[in-house]
Amino acid sequence: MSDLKSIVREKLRDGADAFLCLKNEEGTVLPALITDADSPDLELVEVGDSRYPLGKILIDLLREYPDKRFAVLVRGCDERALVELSKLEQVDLERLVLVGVACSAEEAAACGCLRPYPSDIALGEKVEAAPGREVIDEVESLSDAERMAWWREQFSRCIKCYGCRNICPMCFCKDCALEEPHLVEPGVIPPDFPSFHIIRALDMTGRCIDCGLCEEACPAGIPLRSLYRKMQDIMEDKLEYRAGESAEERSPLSFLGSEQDIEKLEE
Amino acid sequence: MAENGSEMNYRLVPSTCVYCGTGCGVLLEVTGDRLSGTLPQKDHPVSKGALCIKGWSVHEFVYSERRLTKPMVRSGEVLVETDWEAALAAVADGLSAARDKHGPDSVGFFASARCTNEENYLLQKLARAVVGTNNVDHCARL
Amino acid sequence: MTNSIAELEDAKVILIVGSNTTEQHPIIGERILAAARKGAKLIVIDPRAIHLSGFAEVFLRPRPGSEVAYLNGLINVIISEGLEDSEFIAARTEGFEELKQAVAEYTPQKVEEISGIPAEDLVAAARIYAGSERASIVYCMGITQHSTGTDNVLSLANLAMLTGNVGKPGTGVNPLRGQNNVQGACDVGGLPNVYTGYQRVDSEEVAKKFEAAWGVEGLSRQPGLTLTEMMDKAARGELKALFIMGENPMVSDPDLGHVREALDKLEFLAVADIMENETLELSHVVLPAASFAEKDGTITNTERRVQRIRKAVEPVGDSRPDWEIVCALARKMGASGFDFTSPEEVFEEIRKVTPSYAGITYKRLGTQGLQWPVPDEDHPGTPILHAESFPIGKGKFTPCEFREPAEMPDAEYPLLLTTGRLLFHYHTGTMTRRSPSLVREIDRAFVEVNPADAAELGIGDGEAVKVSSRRGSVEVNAKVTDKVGKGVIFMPFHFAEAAANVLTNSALDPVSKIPEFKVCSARIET
Amino acid sequence: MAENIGGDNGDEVRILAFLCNWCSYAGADLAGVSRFQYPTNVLDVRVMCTGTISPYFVIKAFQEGMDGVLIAGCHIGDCHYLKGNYMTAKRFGVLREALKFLGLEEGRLRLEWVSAAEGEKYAEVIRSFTEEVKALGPSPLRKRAKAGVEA
Repeated sequence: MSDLKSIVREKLRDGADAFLCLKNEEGTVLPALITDADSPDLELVEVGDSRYPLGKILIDLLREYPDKRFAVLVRGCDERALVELSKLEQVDLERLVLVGVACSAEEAAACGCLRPYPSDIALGEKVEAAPGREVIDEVESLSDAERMAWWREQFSRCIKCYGCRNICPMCFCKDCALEEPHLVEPGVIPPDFPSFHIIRALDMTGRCIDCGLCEEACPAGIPLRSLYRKMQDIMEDKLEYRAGESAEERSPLSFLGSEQDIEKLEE
Repeated sequence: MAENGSEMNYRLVPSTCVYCGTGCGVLLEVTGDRLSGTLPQKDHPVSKGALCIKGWSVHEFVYSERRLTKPMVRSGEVLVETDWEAALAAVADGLSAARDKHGPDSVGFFASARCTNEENYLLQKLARAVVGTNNVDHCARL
Repeated sequence: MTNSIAELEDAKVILIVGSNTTEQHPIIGERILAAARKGAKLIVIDPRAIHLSGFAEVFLRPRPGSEVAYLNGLINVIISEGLEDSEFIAARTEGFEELKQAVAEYTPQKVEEISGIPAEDLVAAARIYAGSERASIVYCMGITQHSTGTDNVLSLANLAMLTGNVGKPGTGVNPLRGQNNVQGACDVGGLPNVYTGYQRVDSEEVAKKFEAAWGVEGLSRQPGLTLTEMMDKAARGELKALFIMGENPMVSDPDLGHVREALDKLEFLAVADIMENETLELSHVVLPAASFAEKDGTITNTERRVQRIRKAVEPVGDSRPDWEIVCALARKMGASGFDFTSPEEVFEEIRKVTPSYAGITYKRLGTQGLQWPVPDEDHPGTPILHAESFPIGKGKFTPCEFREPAEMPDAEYPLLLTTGRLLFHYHTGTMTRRSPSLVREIDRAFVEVNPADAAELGIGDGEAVKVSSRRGSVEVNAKVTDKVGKGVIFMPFHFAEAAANVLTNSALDPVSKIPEFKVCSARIET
Repeated sequence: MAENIGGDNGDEVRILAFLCNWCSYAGADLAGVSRFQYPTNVLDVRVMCTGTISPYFVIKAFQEGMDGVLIAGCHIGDCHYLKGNYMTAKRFGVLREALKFLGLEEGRLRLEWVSAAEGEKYAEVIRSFTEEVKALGPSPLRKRAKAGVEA
């Protein structure tokens, strides 16, 4: 995409020390950090259709190179991740320049997130979302006992690869509850039902930005994204909050709050 | 943390997981001059963007304190560090001595299901063309 | 594998036998579960209840060592119910009548007596396997690591050919290769009887070809010794010097007491490895090798896919890639033909002398790899073997008779010990046990004991016990579980401090020379 | 710990109650001193403030075989730490919905505000919660294999 190439060059000339984007290497699209406007990698930059957790990569880059400024190519999901990570004090938006790319209609339909475009679009055309709710609807049509059996079956395929956590742009803790032996027995597959998956779902509540990378990385095909999306629906319903949307408003689960918050709850 | 003004480097290097025979596609994450993580290769024909726990942590053993970093030769009960020149000479002497004294078939080679095709090829070529024995095998059976 | 991993999802039936796929090949295990979600029926045959058995239509739990008996039993049921693929048998195979006669006596009732598999379960499994249009067999060391391993594999081939499940997508007889490059190490001549591409060392024509290619004379036409034979010769003082590249026989081999004795007797032992390991203490020279992340090269996976590994970082310390080490050693020994400056140059030589690799180049491998055979540079690779014909023309049925394992439980050692791997570790643990994420999950050996046996022996869950065989004994904690059947105990072999291979039997399959890791007799004391 | 409560009578249910030190624990104490009758199959865990209760603790309680979990703290506005129970209310509201989506009956998790003076209310809460959990029966989250071994 020649457009992207000129944007990368422009941002590097305009003061960004490096541009985190994607490049096509031998047919495979993967993240690349371009530090030089004359880099041969510039010829390879491409939006492509493989998504990687750029937000998570940036957490490390900002720490590793504390005096550098980065430009970054963001889809809607990447932008939401950075916005939320900023409120959680994991990235400093002041040191970032976001270059937005809108997902194509095809990509948006295949992925199904709520907002397949960033707030500022430099590349691509904005298309509206078509979020699928099939899994959530299916689960909600079941009785309590059927729901539990349904999830038990899904989680029984889990081989504890931790891929859902490892790829998640919003998972950055140094100590992870999933590795706490009192909560999840180590060395056993499938992991304890339902603690492993509930712990993750709860940690995602008010935090998940619905990128769907977890589900893409899950070798077992567990509908994790629907589980976490339901958690965001609950947050919105109970506490009027959806992660990644506002740059100022923080998750109500991250501070004590006021009596009004409780009143909302009791309605 | 890198020192101020140092060159920035962040790369993902496509490779293949080296644990089991499935051969999943991994991207080795390099920050500065060190391995910093592993990501799945999204478009890999076998693993299709997924990995098991071993794949996700395949970079971890590389900086183990138990890595061998120096050639060593035995001196009595202990192994002592030496340089490559001396270590290779010791191996060449050890293998040649057995071959010259007891014949090529007194020497054996274990190739490795953990090493590359190129390395295994070279080892069997060494056994066959240089030492003159077909005594070369690896742990395929184990 | 005759077929590809991705094709498993197209199978209607998958027979998983002697493979704890979820733990040994996790991503393939999940592929099998994906097939099940699409409606494929799973048949699991394993002495242990494994993750996949929970998803199986039929789960058969035989006594280890009874493989030929129950496989003949499946064939017996298929033939007696007329479920065989007569068209395929007539067009593509020979020897059906002999097979039919040989399996006649393996009635479900007889198989039940030998293996403990209930007759009606065996019949159910046979009907499911033979009753589908596309059935795939997946197997692993639970089939091969027996003194009857070759017969076990031949019996699986008989079963697949009998039902025409060969050469089509979603079918085949698919061994899952254990190590990352066990396939490649075999492909490039890391075997005593063949050069690259399985070209026989005792063929005059082949030897001449390699003499010309390598510019040498007098290559030995005499097949060499297998690994276990080398150990025996070393123990007898007939093998004098050994060079080990990237292996740890002091944990991986059967009957470790014997291994130590053998290595100790050597006049000279050199080891090239990435990590400190148990074999070093017996070595005269130790060469530090670079890890996979510190070098370039190719490896070949279980579906014959040749793939690249790429250098990401510089080797730690003074370590060097094995390819450089071997080249430097060869030059030191005065040899020519080892002046390579990169793995790619070595690969170019490999493909010149190896017809199945001839069309592969580093550039073509890219990030997707290629499945051999790839005879020329325009060839797209071969996802399915034997689509039109077998290498020897018609597929030959090879009738096999059941034989007992080399060592069976008796009064002194009344339990049957079987060994295997865990999801969180790999082989001798030299890599996985240095990996914090994996060590956190599990870092201790154990022995699985059936609750009935545990009650009889007065062993509690988690209790320290001594497991002994005729070859030695180790101390581990007991895990009381009905994963194993009564009379059977299981140990993982990753843990050097409680090495299962102190106990295992080095009895070999006469053809494959694979040791009988999966069966020996043992006893447990508190 | 769980097996010590309610005996091994099959139809008994096991309940864990997280009680805040300043209000509900004192309320429970008062209920006892006042000799109000209430069921005994409840295990108390005294915490300084319900705001310290991680949702993980609730999951752990269910996993260890509890059939119901009660969280009882100060009334909103009365928190000894001013706002601790705001967090309790928010977390609890989300957690209950999350568990419901996974198929755990809503009735197994209850939040109540009980002050130090409400001994009678405490007894009533325990009575009604125990009845509700009894009606639901044993929790489907009891570790099945382990429950088998323990029995």
